Amino acid sequence: MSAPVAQTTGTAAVAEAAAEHHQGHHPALQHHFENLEQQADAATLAMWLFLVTEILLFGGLFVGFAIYQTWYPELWHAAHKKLDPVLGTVNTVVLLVSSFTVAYAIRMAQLGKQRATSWLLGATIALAGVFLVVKYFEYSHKIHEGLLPGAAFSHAELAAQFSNAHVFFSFYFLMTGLHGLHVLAGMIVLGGLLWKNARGAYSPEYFTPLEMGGLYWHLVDIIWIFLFPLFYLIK
Amino acid sequence: MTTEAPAPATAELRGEPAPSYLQEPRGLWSWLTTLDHKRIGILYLISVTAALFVGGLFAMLIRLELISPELSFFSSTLAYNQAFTLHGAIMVFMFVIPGIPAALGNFVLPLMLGAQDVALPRLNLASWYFWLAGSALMIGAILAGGIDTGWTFYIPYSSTYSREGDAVLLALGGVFILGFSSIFTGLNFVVTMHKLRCRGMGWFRMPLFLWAIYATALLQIVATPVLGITLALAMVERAFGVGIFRPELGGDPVLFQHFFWFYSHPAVYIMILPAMGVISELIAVHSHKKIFGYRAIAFSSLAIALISFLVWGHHMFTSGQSQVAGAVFSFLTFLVAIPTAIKAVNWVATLYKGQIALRTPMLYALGFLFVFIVGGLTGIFLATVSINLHLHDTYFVVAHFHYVMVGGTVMAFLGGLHHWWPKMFGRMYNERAAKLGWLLVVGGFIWTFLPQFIMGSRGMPRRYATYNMEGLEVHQPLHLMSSLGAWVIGAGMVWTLCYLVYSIFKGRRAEVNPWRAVSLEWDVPSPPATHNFPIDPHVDFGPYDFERIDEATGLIRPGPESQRLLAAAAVKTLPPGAEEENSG
Amino acid sequence: MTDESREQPAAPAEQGEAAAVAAGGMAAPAAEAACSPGEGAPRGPDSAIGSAATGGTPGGPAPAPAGTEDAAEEEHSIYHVVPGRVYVAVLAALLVLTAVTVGVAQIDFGAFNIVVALLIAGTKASIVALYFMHLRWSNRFNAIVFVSGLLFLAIFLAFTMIDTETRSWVAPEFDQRPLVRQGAG
Amino acid sequence: MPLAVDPITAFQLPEQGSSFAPHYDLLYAVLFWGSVFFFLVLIGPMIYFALRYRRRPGEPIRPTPPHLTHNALIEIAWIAVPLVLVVALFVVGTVQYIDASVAPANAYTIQVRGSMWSWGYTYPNGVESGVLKVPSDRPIKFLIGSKDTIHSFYVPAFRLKMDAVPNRYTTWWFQPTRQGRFPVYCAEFCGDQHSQMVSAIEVVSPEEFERWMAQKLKEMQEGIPLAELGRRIYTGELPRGAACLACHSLDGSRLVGPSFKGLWGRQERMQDGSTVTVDEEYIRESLMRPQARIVEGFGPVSAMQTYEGVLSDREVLGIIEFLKTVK
Repeated sequence: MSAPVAQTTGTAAVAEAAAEHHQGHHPALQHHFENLEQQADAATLAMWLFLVTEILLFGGLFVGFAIYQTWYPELWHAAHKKLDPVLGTVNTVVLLVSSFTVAYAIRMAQLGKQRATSWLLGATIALAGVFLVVKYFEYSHKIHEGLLPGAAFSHAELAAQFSNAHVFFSFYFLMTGLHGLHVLAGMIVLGGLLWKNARGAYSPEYFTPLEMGGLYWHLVDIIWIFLFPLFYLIK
Repeated sequence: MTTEAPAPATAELRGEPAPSYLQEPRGLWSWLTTLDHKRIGILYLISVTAALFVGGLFAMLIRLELISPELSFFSSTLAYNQAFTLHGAIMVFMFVIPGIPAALGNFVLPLMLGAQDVALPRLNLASWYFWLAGSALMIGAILAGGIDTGWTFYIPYSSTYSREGDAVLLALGGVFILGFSSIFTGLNFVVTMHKLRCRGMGWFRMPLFLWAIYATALLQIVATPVLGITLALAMVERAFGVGIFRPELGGDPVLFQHFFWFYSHPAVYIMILPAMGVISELIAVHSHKKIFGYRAIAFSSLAIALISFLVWGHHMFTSGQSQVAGAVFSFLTFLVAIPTAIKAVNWVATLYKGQIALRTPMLYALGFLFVFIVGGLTGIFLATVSINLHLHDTYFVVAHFHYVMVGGTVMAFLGGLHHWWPKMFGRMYNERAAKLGWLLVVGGFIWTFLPQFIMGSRGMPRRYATYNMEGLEVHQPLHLMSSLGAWVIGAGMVWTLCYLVYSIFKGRRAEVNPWRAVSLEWDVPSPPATHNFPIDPHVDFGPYDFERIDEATGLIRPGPESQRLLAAAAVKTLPPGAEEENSG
Repeated sequence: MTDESREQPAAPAEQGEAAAVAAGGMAAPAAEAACSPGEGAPRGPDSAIGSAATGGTPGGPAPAPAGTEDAAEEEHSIYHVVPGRVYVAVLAALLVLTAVTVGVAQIDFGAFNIVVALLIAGTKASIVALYFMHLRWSNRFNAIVFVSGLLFLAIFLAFTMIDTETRSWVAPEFDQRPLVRQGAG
Repeated sequence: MPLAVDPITAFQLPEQGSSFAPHYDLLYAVLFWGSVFFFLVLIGPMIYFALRYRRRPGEPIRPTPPHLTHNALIEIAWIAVPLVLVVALFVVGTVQYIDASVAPANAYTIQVRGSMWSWGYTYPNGVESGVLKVPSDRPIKFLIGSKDTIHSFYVPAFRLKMDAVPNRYTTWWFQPTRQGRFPVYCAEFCGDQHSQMVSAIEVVSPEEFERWMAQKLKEMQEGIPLAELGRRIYTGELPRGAACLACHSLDGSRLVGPSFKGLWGRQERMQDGSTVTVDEEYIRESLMRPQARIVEGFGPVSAMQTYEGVLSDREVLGIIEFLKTVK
């Protein structure tokens, strides 16, 4: 045998054998993976790497926020009082519960309880909707008061006290806005998962997409866990 | 040299050769929807080459203008400003960053790992479409009036004073999307290297190109999102004005520069690390000698990647950042010199007592060393903060980063392209034509940029459309020399494109292993079959164990485990009943 | 280059970790299933090598038979199934910590207000990551990835602040805000 | 103290014009020749090996002996040597940088203001100029700002530049080493006329600078309404010896001298018993010969010194016009 490994022995016959090799596996198994476990491992690692990119995407705003807070602590203190801590707390609780429901949904999928998974995913989406509705009321109140980012800022009281009070609200709208977009994206993702789950796409052997959707949703939750005290509770 | 694939080992394994990835499946649609990493690599190769030529065209126009101190070629300084902006933006975001990883890396990475594909083929294809979308927006920006902000998009010029507002927004959006393309590629490569290495492929059996790609991918994943948020903020500032960066709203424009360079400095290493990886391959393979200090080179890639996150402030020594930050960033910048020096010295040491074949890829590697060492040493000038006060924003900087980016990345790209060309297309290019191309590119390059060092240290600021004022006219002869050199590079590039394309149709058929290399991509047909390996390979040798080459066939001798696997595969291909399965 | 991989075929750190986790208490039934002839191990003669080389657990990568509910309750071939009560406890802890952070915000710790708030937020985030996101049972490399993301964010913040907080140290003229000062209030 | 630099390095740098330049050029020369050395150290062997160890056609591939694949000692050596060198460079470079950033206390501070696309200069006495002249006998410090976008204030002959950032100031300083004219460029891209945003620093003798400054001052004052000119002298915004407000109030309160409130046209009783109506003549006399007539209650001698030769005619008129406005 002089041919090296996997050599130009790339004959049709061998390729066929290889193809045959992959048959009889789970339909969700892609050809370049050996087994579902390897595939799920790869997907999980990819998801964590993606979450890192999300952290650094938000990170830019967190860095800007921190720098301006050290530059203008009095402004930060005066401006945060314009936010409603009750609504902030309500939204925090809503997101935490939604994180719980999505985690439980995956657990149900692991146990093969398809209907329970669907219900829990539905609950998660509903909670995300509640979050956005609360956010809508907060935003419209701020807009009404003229507590707007940058050039649009028109709150007379703060403007008289601070020459650049708008920066706080720039950060507020940018950070919660970007987070809100992520919530919206999460609702779409979870909706897709719900639809596929209802059609029986997932099983105890294969529920990787659910797990990925869950990881994403938890990250959205984690980001809010930091946004909440930074905006609503900081003195 | 034989043009035929060598005889397979056993009669059972002989049959019709599997169709190559280029042949099967057929049709344009199959290419546009392909999930095959090799095809995506080729798609990227075509795209980034197009970007290289468009960016190069703008470079030619710039050099044409600078022959004369007065405004001569362009109708206005605005037009000149748009030309250098597009040259920079297209070259950086559309060519240099995706060039080696997405084109060459996509093609060879799974092959080198002994994997059947990258871990996430769909994301891989999405990456290419994101590249297309981002590039389309850039072209849209040109059509919408052009951008004149410089590729760095510094605020407040880009947010407030640049007149073509829509074009700036389009370009920012384009770069934002190109960033996602880069993230997807990097993410894919990291997962692939972690999860899809074939049997026996330990981390220290990976070719050094893969170590470099790994370090690059980490940078792409960690740094690029910050570019995303920075550009998104720049867009918001431009469109609405939120006062985080815009000074007239109380913002800090220097903060924008921090954000921008937090990405763009690591991006410099996104550009150069894969090039270093290619050079490690080329030097070892064409010297037929184990690379000197494999681990030192591998870890220096990671060290460079890590340190690159700590040095971005050296782009800002004269920006008004604090002197404390200037000193800190200067010190950390100097540290980059150490791993870079390790690589350079180890490459030269590898040549010692090698068996060197001075073919085109090797010539490009030597050309790379020549210009890269100049680029690296002039980097020391710029890292010295007091020296930087004078040289910053002059042609010295322009020459320095062209020595690194063009001398580094473009030469490694061309070297790597020639090296893997036989594997990609199954054809040999004409060696003589290639050597002429090399001479034009390397010679033209040195000719173009060496005068710029002198102009810069003599005080010629960059991004000047005209230089007919007090103290600057004296640079005209050097500018003229630089401009002539640019045409030589241009000619070399066009010549290279011509003979390479010609070889696809008329070139001699390539052997499986024309260079006598031992990494796994040289162990499959040229060009490879659609599914890379007929059976999942097993590796029991290092990437530079050249003694594994079979003198007679030029192929890699398989180890005992591989032989067993092959035999097992062969048995399986027999018709049912011909032989009992050898159950263990 | 030495081929240390010869002794230890292609086992990078994270795979070893996966193996350790699997061996550490939850892989028993799965391993049994894998050993049963004709089932599970997908690659026939290759699987012994394959699992070691490509990230499988040594016990074999076979899917757990959907046989008994009990086994599935506690074990799974790919992911650890977390008991439901753990999730409930985690949610309760998160809600309690939310109440604590709201309550603590009423107390003034001076400069430490932000530290306290961020410590509580960090604790909550860690709980979410460890339990809801399964980092506790997942491959250790995933945790390394996540933490290094935070590390790079810290570098970003710290090194930017080296500039923004020290501008007046050497040259007082460099101070950030000579022109846009906060109003007198 | 000019430091000798070899002709090859000197060719690469513009003529020196500041005290910073010789130090700079020396470090530059060290870097340049060090780079040439290391370049040759790397490229020489590279070319030699590439030619010496060519593979002959058909030559069998030899296994690489282990001592040619790595060598810990050598590898540590080429980590350690560059490390020591770059740390030394860092120290020298940073010390020079801090020196260039921190001006001596007696530096003459000129504000530099970039705008699209010109440079403007403001001297400490309020003189604004589009031309930058500085005296050769003292350290000069620039306080650099911008009206619109980011510019960069760059003088190649001094080896110094710093960005002009809107909303804040940056700074550098230099001690002139010779008289002459040194071009100033904008080094940060700032739009259409970026390349035309040029200026020059003219380093002139102290005497010539005084003459030029007196001329500028005159030009400037002629542009200012007389009453405003007087007010500035009163407040000390235009420094002319002591500022009037130190001794004369505007609200009627008694300081060292009489209040200016309602002074114009008033009947004042003098120490010698005479009365005077405050008019142009009396004010001019009080400024030039303060002891001539002293208001009752502020004697026996006036605390005021003479402003003879300090105030120009126009400035005296300015003070008079100002006093007319103080009701």
